[in-house]
Amino acid sequence: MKKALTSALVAACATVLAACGSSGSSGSNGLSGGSSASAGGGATVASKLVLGGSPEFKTRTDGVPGLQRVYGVTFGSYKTLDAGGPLTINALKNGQIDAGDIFTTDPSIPANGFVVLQDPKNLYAAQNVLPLINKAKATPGVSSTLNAVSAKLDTNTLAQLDVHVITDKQDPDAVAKGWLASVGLNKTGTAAQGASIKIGSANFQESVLLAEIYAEALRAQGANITTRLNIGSRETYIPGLKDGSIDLIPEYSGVLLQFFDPKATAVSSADVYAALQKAVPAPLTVLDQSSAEDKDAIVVTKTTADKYHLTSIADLAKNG
Amino acid sequence: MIQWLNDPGNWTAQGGIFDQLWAHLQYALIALVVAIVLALPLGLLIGHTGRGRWLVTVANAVRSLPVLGLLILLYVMLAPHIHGRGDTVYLLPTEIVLILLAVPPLLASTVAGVENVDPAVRDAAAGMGMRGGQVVRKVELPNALPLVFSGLRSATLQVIATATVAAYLGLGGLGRFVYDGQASQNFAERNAGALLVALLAVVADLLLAVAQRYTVSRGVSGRFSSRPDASTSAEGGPPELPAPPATHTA
Amino acid sequence: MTPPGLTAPPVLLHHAPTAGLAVDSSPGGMFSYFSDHRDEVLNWLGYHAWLSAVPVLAGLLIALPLGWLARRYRWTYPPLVTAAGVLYTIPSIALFVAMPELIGTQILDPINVAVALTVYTVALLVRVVADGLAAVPEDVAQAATAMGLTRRQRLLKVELPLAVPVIAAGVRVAVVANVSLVAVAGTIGVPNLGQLFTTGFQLSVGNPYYPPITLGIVLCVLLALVLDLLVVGATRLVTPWRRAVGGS
Amino acid sequence: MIRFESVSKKYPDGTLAVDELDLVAPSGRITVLVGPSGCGKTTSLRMINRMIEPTDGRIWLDDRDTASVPTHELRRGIGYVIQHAGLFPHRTVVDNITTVPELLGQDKKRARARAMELMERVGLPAQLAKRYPAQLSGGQQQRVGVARALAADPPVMLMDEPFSAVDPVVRAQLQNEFLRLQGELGKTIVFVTHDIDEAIKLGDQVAVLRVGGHLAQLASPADLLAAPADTFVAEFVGRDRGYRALGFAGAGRLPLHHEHSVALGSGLGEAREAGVDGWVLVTDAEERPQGWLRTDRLADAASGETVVQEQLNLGGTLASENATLREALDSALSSPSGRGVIVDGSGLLLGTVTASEVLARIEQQRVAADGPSVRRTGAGEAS
Repeated sequence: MKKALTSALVAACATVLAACGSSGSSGSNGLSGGSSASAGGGATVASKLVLGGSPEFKTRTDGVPGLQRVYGVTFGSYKTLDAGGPLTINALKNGQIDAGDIFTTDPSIPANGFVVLQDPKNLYAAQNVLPLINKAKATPGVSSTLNAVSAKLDTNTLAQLDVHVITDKQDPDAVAKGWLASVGLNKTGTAAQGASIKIGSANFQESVLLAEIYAEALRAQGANITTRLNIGSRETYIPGLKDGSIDLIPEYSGVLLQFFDPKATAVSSADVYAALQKAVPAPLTVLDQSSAEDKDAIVVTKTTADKYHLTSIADLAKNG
Repeated sequence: MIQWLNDPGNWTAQGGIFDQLWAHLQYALIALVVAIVLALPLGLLIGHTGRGRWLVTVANAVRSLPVLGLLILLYVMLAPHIHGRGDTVYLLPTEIVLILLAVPPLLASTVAGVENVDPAVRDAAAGMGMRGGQVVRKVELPNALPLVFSGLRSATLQVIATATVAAYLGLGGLGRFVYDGQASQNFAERNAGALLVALLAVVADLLLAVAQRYTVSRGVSGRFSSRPDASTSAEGGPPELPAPPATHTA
Repeated sequence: MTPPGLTAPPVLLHHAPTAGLAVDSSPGGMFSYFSDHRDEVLNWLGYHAWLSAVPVLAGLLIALPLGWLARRYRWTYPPLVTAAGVLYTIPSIALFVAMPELIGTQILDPINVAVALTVYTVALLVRVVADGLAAVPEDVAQAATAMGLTRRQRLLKVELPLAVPVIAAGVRVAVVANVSLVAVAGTIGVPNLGQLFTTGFQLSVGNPYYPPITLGIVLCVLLALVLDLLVVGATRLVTPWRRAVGGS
Repeated sequence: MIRFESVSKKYPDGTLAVDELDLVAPSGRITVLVGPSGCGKTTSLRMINRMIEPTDGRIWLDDRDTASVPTHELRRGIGYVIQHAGLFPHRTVVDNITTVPELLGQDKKRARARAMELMERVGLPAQLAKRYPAQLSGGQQQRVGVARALAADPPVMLMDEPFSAVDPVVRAQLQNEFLRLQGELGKTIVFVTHDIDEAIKLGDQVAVLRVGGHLAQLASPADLLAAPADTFVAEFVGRDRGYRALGFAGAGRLPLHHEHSVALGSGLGEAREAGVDGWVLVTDAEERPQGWLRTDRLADAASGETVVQEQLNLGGTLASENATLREALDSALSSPSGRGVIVDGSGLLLGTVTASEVLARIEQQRVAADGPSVRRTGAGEAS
């Protein structure tokens, strides 16, 4: 019934849109460079493909310009969608785009058999999960509690927890509590007694989950916690951290470094972390980073990967 | 912001102001044309027959649907069903939302416009042997035009302001500058985008005001070139009706 | 296909309470979604109601003198109404995020949204108030003057009460529009029902996950309905003469 | 000719608006439907052009059953004038008038020429052609309404209280012009009004309807006044019936007295000389009466002053030589001198008559008349 209705709706509206001609393509952001699709045998694989990602990926140093600079890869066009969210993933799945900027822990990658292209030249910096906190709130007790969480968190675990939240639609708070219990971090203590902390999260589910993990761990240690989840993107919540609307938010080392220092070149986990500690402006600071990483990756469907024999980003620059 | 607007590159670039202005206009025009095609005949029919007024109530109830929720719901519903290149999967939800926004003011004002036609005028039209269609075309529509225009103008305002959300779903339009500017911390770009939307809406409203001036009979609008024996002017010109207020939804 | 660095087999998580159970992703799942997230959703609903209602009241208080001005000094009508029209066309998402720069508030302060919505309400109601006052029959106003009412008395005792139905119609539109607008603020982290939409959106990867989205829509519509009824009720209270003749 | 054949209109809620109405509106004549509100007069009128469909009975237009003609075709052949004229606000006067010819597909140029001719006929200046209805006075709008109904030269006209929305002065003017126009055109007219005076003034025959759509009486205006069929009609026709009935009886040749008159500009002394019982009639140079001058208070002849317009008493009305009894009596009663002035067709003074002389004539006619049937105005002497 629902399906039939939907199909009817699609059919009816498609007719209308067909009548409206070219408007269908007006939203796409056009070719991103002049080197694509040169005549003859010179066309690269990338020039035949559409890349999709967040608005900022189009201009970010390690985004479209980075692909060109490091790998000589220029896609046929760039479609502005979202930061590894439902728009990008659905677009990749349904063929609106051929490649997407998606985060490595995303459960939809294994679920759809997407292929993550290798990044041999380390275009993408390390993205270790870590707490970004207002220095004044980072008491020894709070820091030790959060550092304990980071010590237990690894990439595999994070990916698994994402599956519970995103695929199984479990409540992030429940998933957080469950995991803390499974690693013994739910034991009540007094380390953060007296601390009053407002925890925020970005508007994607992994960030919400991480915020809940921090929140529950701190609650167990006696802190008074309030949460402000789903606060848009970095451009909104970093000012929020600075003006005291929130005190703590889960972050990713590489992208945070880029945010504070757009010219940063550090790539390895340790280098990024070291640079980040210097780059974070007052009154903020970062605590210990976890080994859990969730980094940008250029992801294609299995069909595309097979068709063009793609395993690495570099393969996109080949003629195909 | 002025600086950003003064940079010619921001206007002519691929995906620049000209492109996005055109895209924005297209989204708005598609929605308005579809809404007019739906609402105008329906409104004339309801006003003419006096039947089906509940449809106006339903249309007004549609106004209480949250635009963002509806947009997301429609996208999520449609996404698994639309495959392949192209923007249909983003355009459909956007246009449906915009059409749903435009129909209620158009429908309500058209019905009100027809209902406001002096019953004596309608009676005279029928009494002179006009058929139903002729009464609608030759009498009711011309006299309802001022209110139809007021509905169209408020619909246009809303649609242009709301077409900004197209960018939320990855489409173009002036909303692109608002979202991209926000995402890349380019506040000049963001504010310029917002200003451009407002400007576009104002210009569109002006154009409609001009169109209204040339399509509405002076006998209805009351703009007479020479003020005749005002003392004897019987009913003192057509009644002035407050325009139905617009709704802002995005 | 696992991303590089992801090699270990899935960890067995002992706690996973509902693992393996099918999740109800259909629109009807909103009921269980509601009971699972009751406190959070009610909290959002409360914020949403506050953000929808307060700006309308504030906006009305500002629009009344402005509308009166536009009516009293006719030359101010075109500039006031045009200015209001321009304000009205500023995309809300832009206005919400630009507010801290304009009024110096904190970025996540709900006040930003409240002020922005007040601006929209004023923009909407200035014209309505002016037109409502203009719609008061001339003979009634003249009769009031002839009876010796001062200009202020005439405004407060005759014109304003008679303009209530027109103004109320505008307020109803403003309230309903605000309910929809507040949800947009959900995307910038201000607590309200819009959070349900973004959450549902984020969870609709691959397949739609309807419950939060439909719940959000249903609650928004219900809220709009309740606030609308409140306006209607208040209007009836202050216009007893209209009830007397059975008008609604 | 329009013929109602036991026509009824019953509404779904059970109200009977018109009940078994039988009525004939003869060709070339004005039939007035009159009655209190709710008597079904407008319903009856609107059933003729099927703006309302009868639930029972038939209405014949000459030898055609109106039910057998498509409504729009039927209506295009019937002129229709309503209370507030119902002019199309968005069309100019001339475009309003050419509406039906346009519907009938007539040549546009010819239709406009005819419209201009009609405007003149109904007393509208040609420069109003490009005006919009909102720029016209109520009386002008009503004239346009009449012109519009006449545009396609329909043999039949339906008029629903066409003059009731204008002020009494304009109404009287419109009524007179309407009668003049009808004298030229000879249409078959059904006219609805709630004003019995208007009915009596305009109707060749008057149908009085009572609430519930019953025909109470169908008669000529004079008969209606002289012999109301029942108390309802009597009450509806109202007071002053006897006096108003005089309006339908010619006064005949009245015994006129010669009246000494003075012209404007004559010396006051001369005027004083000519005065009889303190009053003298003043005329213009052509002997057209201008008013009465009181002579018993005039200054000396020696003053050298002359008779001027401002001094005149204008109270008296004039009656023409073939006036009705009502006009003749009014002339005498309204004259300050008690002498009613009678003029000829071009307004020249013929003589005067007193009220008692008119009353004597009334008495004389009453005795001579064989029953109450008094013929209509203008039909000559009844004695």
